[in-house]
Formats: sequence, structure tokens, C-alpha cells
Amino acid sequence: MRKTQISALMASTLLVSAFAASATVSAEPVKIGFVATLSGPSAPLGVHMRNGFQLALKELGGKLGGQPTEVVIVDDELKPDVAVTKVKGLLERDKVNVVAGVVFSNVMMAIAKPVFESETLLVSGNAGPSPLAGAGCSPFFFSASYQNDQNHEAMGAYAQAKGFKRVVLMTPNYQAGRDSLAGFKRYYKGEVVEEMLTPLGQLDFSAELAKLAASGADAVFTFMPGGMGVALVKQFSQSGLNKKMQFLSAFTVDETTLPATKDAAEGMISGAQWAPNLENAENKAFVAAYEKEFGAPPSLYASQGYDLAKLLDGAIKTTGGNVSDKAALRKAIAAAPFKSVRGAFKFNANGFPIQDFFVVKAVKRADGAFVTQMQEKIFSAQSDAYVAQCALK
Amino acid sequence: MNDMNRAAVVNPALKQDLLTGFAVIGALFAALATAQIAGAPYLTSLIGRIAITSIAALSLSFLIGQAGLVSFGHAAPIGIGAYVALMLAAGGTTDLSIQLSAAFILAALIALITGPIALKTRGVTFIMLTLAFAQMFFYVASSLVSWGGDDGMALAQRSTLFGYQILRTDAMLAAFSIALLAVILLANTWMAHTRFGLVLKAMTENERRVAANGFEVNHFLLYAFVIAAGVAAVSGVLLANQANYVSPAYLNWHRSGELIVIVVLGGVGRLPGAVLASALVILFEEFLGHYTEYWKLGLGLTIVAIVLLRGRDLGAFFGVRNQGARP
Amino acid sequence: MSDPVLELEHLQMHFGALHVTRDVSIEVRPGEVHALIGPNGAGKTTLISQISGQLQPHSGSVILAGENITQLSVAERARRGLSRVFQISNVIQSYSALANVVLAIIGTEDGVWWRWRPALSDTSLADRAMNALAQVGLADKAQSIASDLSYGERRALELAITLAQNPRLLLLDEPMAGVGREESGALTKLLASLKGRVSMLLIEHDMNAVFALADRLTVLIGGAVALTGPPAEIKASPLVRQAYLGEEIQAATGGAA
Amino acid sequence: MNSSLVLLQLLNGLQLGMVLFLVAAGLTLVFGVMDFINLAHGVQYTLGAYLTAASTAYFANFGIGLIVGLASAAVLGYLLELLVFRVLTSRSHLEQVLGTFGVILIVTDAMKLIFGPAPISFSAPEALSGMVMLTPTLAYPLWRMLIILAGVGVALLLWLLVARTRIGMLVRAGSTDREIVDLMGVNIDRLFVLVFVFGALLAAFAGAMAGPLISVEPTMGDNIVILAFVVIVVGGIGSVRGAFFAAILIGVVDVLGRAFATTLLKSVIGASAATAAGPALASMLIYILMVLILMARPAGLFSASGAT
Repeated sequence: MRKTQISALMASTLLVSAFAASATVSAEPVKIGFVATLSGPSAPLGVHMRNGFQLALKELGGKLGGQPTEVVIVDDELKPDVAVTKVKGLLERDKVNVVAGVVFSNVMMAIAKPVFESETLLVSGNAGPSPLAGAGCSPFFFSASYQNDQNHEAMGAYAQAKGFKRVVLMTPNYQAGRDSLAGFKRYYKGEVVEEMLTPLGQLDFSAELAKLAASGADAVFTFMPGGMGVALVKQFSQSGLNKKMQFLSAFTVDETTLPATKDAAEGMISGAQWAPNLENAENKAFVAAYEKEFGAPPSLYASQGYDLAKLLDGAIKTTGGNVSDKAALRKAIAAAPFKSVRGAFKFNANGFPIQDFFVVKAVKRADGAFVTQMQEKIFSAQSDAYVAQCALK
Repeated sequence: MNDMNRAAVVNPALKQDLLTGFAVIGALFAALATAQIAGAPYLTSLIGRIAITSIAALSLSFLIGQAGLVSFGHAAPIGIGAYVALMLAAGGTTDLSIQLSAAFILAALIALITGPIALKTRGVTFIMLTLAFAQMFFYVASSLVSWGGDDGMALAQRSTLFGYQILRTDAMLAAFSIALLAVILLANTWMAHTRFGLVLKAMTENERRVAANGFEVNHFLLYAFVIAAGVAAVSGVLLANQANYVSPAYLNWHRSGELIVIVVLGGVGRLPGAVLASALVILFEEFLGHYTEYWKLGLGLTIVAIVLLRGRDLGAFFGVRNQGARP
Repeated sequence: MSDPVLELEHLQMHFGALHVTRDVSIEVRPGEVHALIGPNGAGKTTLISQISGQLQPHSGSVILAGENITQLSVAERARRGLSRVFQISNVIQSYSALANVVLAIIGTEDGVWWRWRPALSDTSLADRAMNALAQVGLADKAQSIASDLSYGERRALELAITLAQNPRLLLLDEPMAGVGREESGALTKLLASLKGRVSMLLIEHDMNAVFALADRLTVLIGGAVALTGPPAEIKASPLVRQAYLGEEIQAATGGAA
Repeated sequence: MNSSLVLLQLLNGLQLGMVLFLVAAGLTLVFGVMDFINLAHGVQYTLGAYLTAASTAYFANFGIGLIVGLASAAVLGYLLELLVFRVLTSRSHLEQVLGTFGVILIVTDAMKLIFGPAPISFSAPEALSGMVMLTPTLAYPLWRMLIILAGVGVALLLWLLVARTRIGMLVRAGSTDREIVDLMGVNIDRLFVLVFVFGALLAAFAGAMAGPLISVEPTMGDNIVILAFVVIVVGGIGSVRGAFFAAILIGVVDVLGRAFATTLLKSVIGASAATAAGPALASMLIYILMVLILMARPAGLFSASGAT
């Protein structure tokens, strides 16, 4: 036998023993597969969501519903195909009881199918794509966050109420971006001067800002998560446009981007279902604990991650620690047996929350940190626009 | 003429190349069988991914190693293959014989259009032109709003073969992919020794000589470019089935770059090396990525160390010889 | 005498203002060795490149065995029987001598495509290749890698490559350049042995070789043909002596004069 | 679409072009002189932005921050040259691609490890972040104007260096014929270090200038290096002059495409189709431009060697 063949066989033996080693992980405790975007320009969102989740778990002594809990965290890299492969790993290798997390809707749409097919519960910590709320809703899906359109709807309603006559809309050219435009326009009835769609990941907005300045609009509404938002906010104020028109956004000016934009974002208005200064005991405790643990104010993603862990904790408590009876666990989650940092919180028939939505404003806090702050409530106990299309009752 | 000086009818170099190919394929099947017996379905899908990536890497390795053409746009035919699978499946055409041939033909036709333009140049300019064409297809895919636009779309249903659900489980998909990989690897190994392979390989070293021998250099390079694109599209069809998902990210230049890295890591001109490197990179990501989100740091250090310290590649490390007709 | 193998008709070429080929017309007759000589910069290599197809003349035509090939590519000319030995040794260094010749034979065949059998296992190919190698005395080096051969052997290999293609016309661009004294003698002998069987157009600085081989010579000066004729006529021409040959002719013919 | 808007967009294109030029200049020199393909040139841009941002925060002064940031970026560039690139210069192009790709992975993750994955705070000094009035009615961001001026300044400086100094002469000679430089007895390694570190410095400067505009995050260099490669191939490899004009061309075409493609398409194919196709076409424009230019001139607009 030649050297080449021997080496090839050696390699295969190594491969196989590596497989065997990883295949014999025991499955005793409650197992949660946590999917988040942890690399690339949008990583801060995933990091906040994960931090929130881990903070809650720590407060619960590392246990969910009193059961020892193992959390397997995977980075989806914001690539749907990579996410699918890794989620298959969670389902088949780690045999998780619940898949949780997920920042981006395209990742959620990609993994939903294999998760539902394996009849595993999928609880979102952020992404709330419309197909899963409407015709494509599933008994295995819950959202601990919102339905995607809702924060944009809140902004649309705000723009309508404040009497902005001419608004320019600007989002990245992808599904969530186009959805956000639809959400905004559902409640805004004034003139939309122009809709600008930019490539996903674009960081220099000079061309768009020049057009914006020439448009004569009295407000711009935008949805630019992560690094795109940082760049846009900085360039917006640098070009002096912040003195000419109101900057309205969702998922753009929040505690993940404020540390980078600082005073450039001051006074900007966003739609949100939560802010650090939302008045309730749970939230006060959460914000204080988060700032102590991570040295910076939490964002809405962190609050959702935190709520997600508390939701699972409450549900597993209800089932008496039994996570293998999926019907029982599902029923327990649907009752939302936990105290949300958002205050009133309950699930709709499609597994999405019924909750309040607010207008928040970026401000500099007394201690110098930049945070979002409650301005006014826009919607009370709001359902999403798609629940009627969902067959679940 | 005395018989001693005749070339042997059984070509020893070809025999050895084929044996190496069989050994690598055998190793993959052995790993798949072990994973099945050990009851580790996840590892099955991992092996499937390795086989699919290997097909893509193999087509690029053929292009770089045997034709001397470094394409920085090889993600494009892969993505085209994936979109063909997505669109045909949505229309109810799930048969692999149709999907694979349609993907092969479409990618080959596109290569037939872009190839002559890129082949007016060589070296870095060729690299950049292939990148330019791939970027154009990336943006086209991103603008297909009814096919998911930038987000991509889930595959309506997995492919079938003559009515059979041949890709129903991950194990079947992996086995089918390895079988296809075997066919492509062995055909490619064989081809390296045929007249076509002999001419192509000579071109990578000395285009002037080959032209003076009566061969139209650019025609041969174009054939190679077209074949490589077609084979890459085949891996795209499998990739779509494996992930059950198709997105423009498949056509991103990062993917083209990663594929070049896999080929060079495996050793240019060493076909089984491309399979080894695909396995290494995927396993690296799986196992190191399981422990730290900074696994790319580890991969980067490993790559730099391999390049700097040994100055050789994985294929050489495992004793895989350079393929081709050299005695 | 039958029709010429190669006819150059009024070739003109210039690089910008620099006129490198001025109205050149030359004929190579079947079986003849026609030498092209001239001082450095006379435009010999440019002319060869126009014949083989690397360069396109600005006007005039190249006619091979009655067929106008001016617009054809290098490869198409080669397939019609125009073989070139390059000034700098030009073989596939990583291939064996045998593989180099096999490659050349494949170039004359049709259907590189549907012949799927391994090329080096094809005995008919190998036999023809060995035949060509034997003609240049390289039969026992058939399996040697080209880069391991000596420079002279590589020149001989290149000759074998061209011979294997059964050329109508052999273009020899300074075959002796860089070859040692002893080997150049052998090479001259080798070329002489081909005389009459293959038509050749020879560019060479080694006047010993030129006068030993050539049936006719053309003298190129400043891109134009100064004179064409048999060796004796060239040697005798005062114009040629003055313009170019001078001492080289003396050296080559001095002993006999 | 009025004329002052077009003028503003041209300035925006020029500004993008200047950033591209600063990155491409070093790339084209290193490639032209040393025949070295450095995919990792973009990390110098990232390093420049990060180090300047960090030292600006530390010294609370942009001027000092810029000097310290660029100096440390140059030192890091030198270390990379010493440890990795020096070995790679004698290797094949493909090994260079592999090795420098590894460097990208390392530096990107190292930045993420040190500074976190989130974009970090980095603003232009207060005095420079306002608007400048070009005409009584036409205002333009001062910082972007400064980038344009800095780019033109660097281009002039490079032109002087390349055209008037001994090192410049060596660089020019080196980019057309390596052997000549070897024959002149020049220590080619030292010349390379000099060219390399200077190129790294220019890219770092580009990062430091662009940092206050865009978000400073670990992968910021990825896309810029691809555009820089487009620039140097279009301009002609090894030609600084080519890089300058190609950078402006690419920058202007990209910005004009983003600004007007959708609007122009609307009048041709209707609003809804244009909204779908416009952004894609805008992103494609520079690649289409590159293909057209290279079809006409395979060696680029200003090829240093003159050969095809």
C-alpha cells in the first residue's frame, strides 16, 4: 500500500473518531439551542440579545424552571445557509429541546422549516417575519419580541399624528427593509416623496443625503440596523440635515449604536416596544443588573433576550420540569407565565405578543451614557396585522 | 524501435492517481457509514457538506491547476446552479436529471459568454474580470424580488430522481453527493491523462509552444472554463438541497475567495487535495466554532502557519501527487 | 521546379514611425534550405513572427503552398504545416521528451475531444514520437524530463517536435544560438541530414552553419531585401561584404580563399 | 434633478474616489514593484481607523490621535511585513493570496477581540464637522471637503516622490523591470519595506479620514480592498497616475449610479420595475465599467509596463 492511500485512510480514521467523540454527548439537562448573529457588522445585536438571555439565566442560578440547563450558542454569521447547517447540528447532534434567539428575519425564515419539521419549539428573541405571523404560522413558533412591522407602524402613526406632510423613506434593499416601508405606510397617509433602497451593508450615504437635502421633505423615516445605522446617523448630522428635518427610525438609533454615534443621534425619534426607563419593577432591576454586568445600558435586543429566558423559565416551571412533552410545553409557553420587563405581555393566537408600542427619543443621561427614553405611548395592547390570516386558534 | 522504449500501455501515473482518488472517496464513504452506525445524523449532513464543497473545489482546482486560470468568480456558477434548483423545484420540476443538466447547461452557456471576454487577459486582470462578472450575477440574484431578493428563499421540495425521493434523508443526500463527487473526481483524473489534459496542462506552462504545435490556446482555455462552470453548477444544485435554502450569499465574492483558499490549501493540481482541504476547513469551523466565536482567528493562524512554515500544502503533506500526464 | 512552399509578397510592417519590414518578397522552394541573414536589427525575427503568425503585417501576404494564410492564427498556420523552432529553446519543461513530441503529434490530429484514452498509453502515438526522437538522436532520452536535458538536447528535442508534425516548412530562428561548439556541429549535421526532405527557412548567425546548409540566401538590411542568391553569389557580392558580412565572411571562408 | 444636486453628487464621487485612491496607491505600488498580491491591504485601512479612533479617544485630541494612530499603524504594517509578507514575496501569487487571506482573518478577529464587534465611537473634531458654503446657496460637509483636499495633496506628493526622487525612480524602474533595479545594486528588500510601509500608511490614513464618516468596525476593510483592486486594474497595475484617475472615475460612477440610476430608469421602464432593478444596476455599474475598459485596454488605462 502506498503512502498516499495510507494517509487517506489515516485521515478518515481521524475524521471518524472525531465524529464518534462528539456524538456521545449525554442529554441529561434542559437543552436550549441559542442562535444569534455574533460576527460581522451586525454582531452587536446578537451580542446584546445573548447578554440579556445569559443575565436572566445567571439570575436564575443557571436553571430554567428549576432544571439544570445547558445552552448551546451558535453564530449564524448572518448567512441563512450556514444557519441551517448549524441549526441541524442543534437538533440532531445536541438534541436541544428548544431553539431560541435569532436576530435576523432571513435567518429565521431559513431555519424555521427544519425546526418545525423536527417538531421542536422555536422561540424568537428578535426576528418576527410576517409569513410566520400570517398564513405560515406554526404551533411550534413563539415570538418573545414583536412582529417585524410593528415598530415601523408605530413610527408611521407618530408621523401621521405629528402632521409631517412630506416624508422620504430609506431602507436597505432587502425583505425586512421593504416590510418596514409597508409597515410605516400602513399608518402614514401623507406624501411619500421618495423611497430610497440602498444595498445591504452600504456605509457611505453621501449620494442619498444629497438627494434627501434636495427633496424638501420635513422628515425622513429609515430602518438601518447595526453599522449602517451608525454611519447614517453620523453623516446625517454632519451634513446639517438634523436641523432641517426630523429623523424617524426603528432599530437604528438604540443602545447598540448609540455608543458609536453619541451626540450625533441626540434627539432622534424611534419606534420601540421598550426603553430602559420604562416604568416597572422588573425593568428597573433588569437595567441595573445589566449595566452592572456589562458596563453599558441594555438595548431592546437585550430586553428581549432577558424576557425570552424568563418566559422559558416560567413555562418549564408550569410543566414541572418536563420538557419532553411538547404539547404541554407549548401550552405552558402560550400562557406567558412570566413578568415581562415590558409590563403587560400576552400571546396572540399566532404566537406573537400583544403589547404596547411607544415613541422613544435618544438622550444623554445624567451619567453621560446615551440611551433611548420613553416619549409617549402610540399603541396599547396592539395585535399584529397578520394574525387574522393565521389558522391557529 | 525497441519495445523497451515504448510507453507502457497501462499508464502507471494514471493508475496511481486513480488509486488515490478511490482512497479518498472510500474514506468519505467509510466516514458516512460510521456516522450512520454511530447514530449521528448531524455528522451525516456534515459529510454531505464536505462532499458538496469538494465538488465545487474540484471544479476550481481543475481550472487553476490544469488550465492555469484563477477564477475569482467561481461562486457565480455555484449560485446559478442553486437558483436553477430553486426555480425548477418551485415549478414542480424536481427530477435531478433535469435539474442537474439544466444547471450545467445554463452555467456553461453563461461561461461561454463571459469566458471569451475574460480570456482576452491573463493574470490579475483575468482574476478581476471573473470577479466583475460574478458580482453582476450577485446583484442580479439580489434583485430577484419574487425569489426572495437579498434574503433568499427556502427550497419548495427536495429533488428526486426518476420519481424516487433519492435525497429524502441527509444520509441519502450525502451518499448521492459522494457518488457524484466520485464520478467527477475520477473523470477529472482520467481526463488529465487524455489528449485534452495533456494539451491543457502544457498550456499552463508555455502557451507559445502549444500554439506553435497547432492548438488554439484560447479555445482550449474556454472549454476548460465552461466545463468548470458546469461542474460548479452541479454542486450548486446539491447545495440548494442540502441547505434547503437558496440565497444570493451563495454568489458573494467571499465564497469565491474561500474556494480559492481551499484549492490552494489542498495544493494546486492535486485533485484529492481539494477534497482534503474542503474537509479540513469545514471540520475546523464545526469543531473550533463550537468552542469559540473567534474560530476564524484560529483558521487564519493555521493558514498563515501552513504557508510560512512548510511552504507546502495539505495535498503534499498527505503525499498526493500532482495530477497529470507526467511520467 | 514545382510551386514554392512559401511565398512572401510585399510584406510591410512598422511600429509607429519605425519601419521594420519594407516590401519584403521571398520564395522558399520545395526541399530547399533558404537562409535569411543580416545584421542585428535588420528585422529577421520580426519577419519570422509575421510568417508564423505572432505578428500581423500591415500589408502584403504570406502564402503557404499556394494558400493565403496572412489572416490565420498561429495555431491554424501550424496545422497547415508551418513549424517553428524558436530562438530561445521552447519546450514544455515539465514534460518528458516523449510527451513533448506526443503533444506535437496531437496538434496535427483531429479530435482531441473524443479520444478519451490516455494519450501516453497510445502506442501508435508513442511509436511516431519515438520515430521523431530517433531522427534527432534522442531515442534513449525519451523518458527524460525536458528540463533535465542539456541545452543542445533541448534544441534537438524541439527539432523532433517540429519533425513529428511532418511540416511543409520549418522555420528555424537561430537554432545554434546558445548551443556549445561541439553540439552545434552535431546540430548542423542533423539539419543537413534533413535536407531535401524538409523545406527550411533558416535564420542563423553562425556563418559556418549557414554556408554548410543553405541552398540559397536572402540578405536583409534595414528591413528590406538587399540580395537573394546562391551562397557563392552572396559571398562574392561587394554590397553584402561591405554592408554586413565583412569579417564574418572572412572568418567563414578565409581558410578556403 | 437640478445642476447643484449634480454638482454635489460629483463632489461626493470625488470624495469616495479620494478614499479609494489612498488605499489603491499603496496596493498598486506594492503589486507593481514587488509583484506581490496583498489581499490584506484592506486591514491597513481598518487598523488606521481603529488606532486613530482609539488614540483620539485616549488623548482627547484628533491631531495627536491621528499622528499616534498612523504611526502605530505603520509600525504594525512593518511588523506584518517583517513576519509574514517578506517570506511571501518569493512565493507564487496563489500562495500570496492564501497567506494574506489568513492575515485578514487574523487581524479582523483580533480587532473584534480587542475593540468588540460593535462599531466604535469616532467623530471628527467639532471645528471640522460643520458645513462649508461653496456658493451662497450650496453647502458641502467640511470633513468630506477635507478628504478631497487630502487626497489631491497626497497625489501631488506621490507625483513629486515618484517623478523627482531617486527612490521614485527606482520604484518606476521596478514596476516596469525588476531586473534593472537588481542590476543597479539596490537592496530590493529595503526598497520593498519602504514602499510597503508607505503604502500601509496611506491606507491607514484613508481609514482614519473615512472613520468619522462611516462606522468603524472589524470588517470595514473587506469591501474597500476589492474596490481598490478594481481601481488598480482599471488604472493599470503599478501606475500611481492610473490609480488616481481610475479612483476618481470609479468613485464618480458609483455615486452617480446610486443617486440617479433608479430615477432615470423610472422614465424608461416604469416605477415599480425601476425600484427593483435600479439599486441592482447601480451596484453593478462599476463592474460593467471595468469590463468595458478592460475589453478596450486589457492592461488598464495607464499601464506602467505598456505591455498587454
